[in-house]
Amino acid sequence: MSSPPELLHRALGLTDDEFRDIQQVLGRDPNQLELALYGVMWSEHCSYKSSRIHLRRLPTEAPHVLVGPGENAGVIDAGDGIAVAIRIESHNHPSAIEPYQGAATGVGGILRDVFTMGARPLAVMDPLFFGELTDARQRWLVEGVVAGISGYGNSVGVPTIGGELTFDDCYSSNPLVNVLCAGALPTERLVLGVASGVGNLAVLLGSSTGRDGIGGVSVLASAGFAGNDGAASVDDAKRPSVQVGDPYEEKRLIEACLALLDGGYVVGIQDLGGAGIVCATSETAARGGVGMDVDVTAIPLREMGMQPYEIMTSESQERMLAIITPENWDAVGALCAKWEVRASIVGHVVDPVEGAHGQPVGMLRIRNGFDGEVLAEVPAKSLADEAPLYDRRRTRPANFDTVRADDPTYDERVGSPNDDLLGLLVDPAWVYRQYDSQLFLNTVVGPGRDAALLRLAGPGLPYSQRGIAISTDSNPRWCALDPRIGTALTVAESVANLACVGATAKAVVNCLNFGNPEHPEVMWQLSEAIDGMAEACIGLELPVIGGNVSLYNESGGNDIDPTPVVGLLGVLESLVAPPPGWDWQEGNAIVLVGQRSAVGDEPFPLSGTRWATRRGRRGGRMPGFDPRSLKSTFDFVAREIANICAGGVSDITAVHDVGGGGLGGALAEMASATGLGAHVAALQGHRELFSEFPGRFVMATNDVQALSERAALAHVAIDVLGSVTGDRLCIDGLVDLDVSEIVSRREGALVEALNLTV
Amino acid sequence: MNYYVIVDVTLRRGIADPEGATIERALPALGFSGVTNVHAGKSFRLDIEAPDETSALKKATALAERLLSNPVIEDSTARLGTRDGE
Amino acid sequence: MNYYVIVDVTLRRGIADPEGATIERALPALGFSGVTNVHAGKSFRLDIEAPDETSALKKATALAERLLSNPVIEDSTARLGTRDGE
Amino acid sequence: MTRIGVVVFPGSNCEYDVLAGVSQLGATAELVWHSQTDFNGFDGIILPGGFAHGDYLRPGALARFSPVMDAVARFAADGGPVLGICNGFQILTEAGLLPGALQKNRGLTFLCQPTTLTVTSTDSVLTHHAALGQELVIPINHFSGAYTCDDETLRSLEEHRQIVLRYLDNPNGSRDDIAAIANIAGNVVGLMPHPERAMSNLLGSADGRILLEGFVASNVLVA
Ligand SMILES: Nc1ncnc2c1ncn2[C@@H]1O[C@H](COP(=O)(O)OP(=O)(O)O)[C@@H](O)[C@H]1O
Ligand SMILES: [Mg+2]
Repeated sequence: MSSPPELLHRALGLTDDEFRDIQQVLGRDPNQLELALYGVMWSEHCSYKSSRIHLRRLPTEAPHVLVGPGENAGVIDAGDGIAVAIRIESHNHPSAIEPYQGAATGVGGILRDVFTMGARPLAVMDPLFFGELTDARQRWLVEGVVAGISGYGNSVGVPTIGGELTFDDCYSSNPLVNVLCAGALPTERLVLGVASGVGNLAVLLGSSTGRDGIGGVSVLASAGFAGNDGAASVDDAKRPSVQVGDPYEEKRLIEACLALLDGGYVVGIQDLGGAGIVCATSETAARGGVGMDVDVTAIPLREMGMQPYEIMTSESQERMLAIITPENWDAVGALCAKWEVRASIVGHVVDPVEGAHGQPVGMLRIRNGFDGEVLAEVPAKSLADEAPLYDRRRTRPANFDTVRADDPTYDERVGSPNDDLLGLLVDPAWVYRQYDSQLFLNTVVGPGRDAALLRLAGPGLPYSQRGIAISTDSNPRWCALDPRIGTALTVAESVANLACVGATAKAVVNCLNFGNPEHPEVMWQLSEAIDGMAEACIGLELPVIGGNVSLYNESGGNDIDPTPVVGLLGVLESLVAPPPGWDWQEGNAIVLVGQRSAVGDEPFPLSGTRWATRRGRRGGRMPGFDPRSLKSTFDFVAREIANICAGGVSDITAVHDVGGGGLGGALAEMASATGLGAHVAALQGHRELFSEFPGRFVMATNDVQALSERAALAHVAIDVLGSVTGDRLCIDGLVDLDVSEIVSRREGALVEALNLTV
Repeated sequence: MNYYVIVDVTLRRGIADPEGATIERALPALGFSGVTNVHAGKSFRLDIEAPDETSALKKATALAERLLSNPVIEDSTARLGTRDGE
Repeated sequence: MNYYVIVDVTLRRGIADPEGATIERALPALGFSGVTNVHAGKSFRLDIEAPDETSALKKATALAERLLSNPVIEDSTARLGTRDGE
Repeated sequence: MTRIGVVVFPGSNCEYDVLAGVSQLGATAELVWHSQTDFNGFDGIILPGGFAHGDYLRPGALARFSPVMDAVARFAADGGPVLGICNGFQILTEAGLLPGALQKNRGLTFLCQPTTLTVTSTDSVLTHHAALGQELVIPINHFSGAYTCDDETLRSLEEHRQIVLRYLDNPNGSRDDIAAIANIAGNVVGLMPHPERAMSNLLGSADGRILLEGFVASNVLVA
């Protein structure tokens, strides 16, 4: 760091205005170390400076919400004295550079967010987005990312129970790797990342600190890739050294931290993620309204000759910061020794100083020895909470209307529904077979169905018969056409997934993957998507309890399609029997539950469908969004399936929501799950077969009469489509396929695309 | 003609090596003292069809950098050897 | 004094090597022809404190056979090297 | 009442699942930390699945040196029932308590999926309650589960009826479809599949019960 400060701030990713703000805050010029601290803490990744004013529009409250956005993870009261913590994060740019380690450290980071709250991590999900597999680099990325999630998640001992898998050219130089984690804790053990109690100690737990990922948040996560070939273009000098994950260290860290919390030895605890020690110390101090002295020489290092700014901003993995009272130091040391986790006192909680207007100001002081020279002294709050907020320019894309006008619904030729249907089917089993999806004996429904369903149980939790369900969903095809409606419908699709396993949606987390916020079109997409999410969450009565914004997903000036990913958490009152799943039986009637046609003037739009996209048609208009009719349908389905999970008798033998691939896709998936075919009559042509909009469920029943009456009472529409029979899927005038062909095409699709020989 | 090539892949300096570190931490308990700086790496042995040594090595180096390692975190070296004795 | 030791671990003849086979299968598609007999192995680099080379090698060999390799399926060799250039 | 010790290494992760499974069968189970050097009054010992010492170097390579392993060896030598599940199996082979070794799966990926097993010998503490030829659906969950050994070892395994479970549809390239083997005496058994994950139909299968029931009842058998 030799260049003079006024140039240095730009090198650190700070604008001239931001540099002036810093001078304002300090009433003087910052020194180089201080500037480096602001550089990382005021980065887009840490400060959300471009998105925060928009995120405020999301509903965040409900009686069962214990912790909303802003903490490390959102927490809800799931009943029976158990709280569930959930969080989703992106690890996009690191995964583009080193897919295995990028994805692995993404898992490690999200786990820490969850056990920071005192929760034992119980489940991971991984929404993934790559370019088309015809490109060898994409195949390398897919294999590396999946291996990284598998290698880290399985070893650290948290089951991965679901995710998403999307291929589209817009991700070819900028893959997206999002990771969700949910954990549970006894409600009374909830802890927050707060430093309080002057005289308390800040203890650094876990790995030693190296030069890994220095400036990762400012350099990697808060800037786009220069060239078109993704990683290859991040110039070596700029690129922070890649972080390597150590699941074994993380496993011991989890056990040690949970034991510390059980023992009541910590007053606050905080994970070290982006921006490392400076982030953890300034955030805990800011939350507690206190000051903190940090001794750089007390931090165990992995490398020689590290500068203070490197030590403070390093993103070395598998580290936590615990705030403890001095009396507990011996007990903490002993517990950490058992788990072979390194523990070092690196900070002291100190009194706030008096500010210019007599107000108390908690200072973060970096010192060379606790009573040595002060290397940096800045208000903790100014780092953690007071980054400038931007209302960046927003403009609707110039081609918005022409894209809308290019609607494939009518002018795209019909072709062969048989071949089209086979071409749409992809079984992600090759991916999720690589994940331990069963650890802790909770997994009633694992990956491969509509939503994952778990028993609400785990080491150290009070007994409960409840279940929780989780689904992640996204639809960049929809959001590219209309980010607002697209995002609203994505939330609806996710609630539908939960209903299929009998769960009532309780909370939403989201990961907003967008392009460069300095492009007004991208800011418009982000703002619209947030409005759409707000609209859906208000309409479906769902609080948003956490999220993550990943911007600068661009390469060579090209932004990815808007990709908001939602994670839905649902609860079941009683889970003693598995939900019916897709396993329909010979002779069952097949019915469509919910509004048969889309909201708006077009009953079966093909815009934004997989069918149209495969034909290179990416235009058209999205259908409308009617939360009231959706909600009554979702509630009806959830109630019907919950009754089965509670051990009740039912005429329903199978259920599946209509998602990607449309009605045809849903029927084909149910056929391949059982090997049983079906005869379906009178669909409205290929449009109804391939049209994709949420709110429709395919159910199989052995008593149409009874089901229809219950639906009528709930004011939910229901249509008989046909019946389960034989070993062919026959849809009059459209489809006639041997189920075994459907099975082989669906199962083979991914493995062939990856051209693996298994 | 056929050349026997050995490719060594090691982690670049500065990249964390949890495997090496874990092995090193375990050694004293296993009765091995005075062992430090343990680093784990990969190696590949293969036969390469090429007109001469130089082009064999060139081919091997390309293979090492493009397929057998990720230059972002790993260094790789290719050397000629002999089946036994190397 | 400290000696720099390299331990090579390879699969014993006759033991299946899926990793090597998979790489070999992938090669043509990536434009590498004429590469055969691909075998994957492991290597370890470490510093050993010992009075002289012979005892350093002895210690390294013991380490290689007792810990770094599994004699049921793997062979191991230890050799002295120099930090750079090996 | 039967007391089962479940050995926990740093990095183990199936210990609570095994605890739950064994307790369901009316036995008491206790966790045993890897630094412990002797057990008192256990009727059986289980090495659970997971990633002891992160599986660094090789699965089981570092765990086999844990202090507790001498106690396990003594317990086994005295005829005590010892069961290694998945990572536990890998540790038992590394420790030389069972022959052969476990290599990376044929497909070079981790595999978590149900498998169908056939009981090929009932002369073991794990399979003595099951019937010869009986088929059991039990999930696997491993990266290195391909059993490997030389011809001679394989011959002697067959001769002494030590191959106790085989895969019906070999998922990982295991030699001779081997899913579980026992020592000659039959009191030490290692298997790659996870019987504790197949204890109830709510979770997909209850076929693991007959195996763990047998193990829990086996001290009677060997005593
Ligand atoms: N990357 C992944 N990791 C784990 N499971 C996945 C992944 N991708 C898809 N799945 C699983 O495959 C099933 C189908 O996924 P998806 O097509 O997104 O279903 P839906 O359209 O109902 O949301 C889901 O259960 C999902 O959890
Ligand atoms: Mg989904």
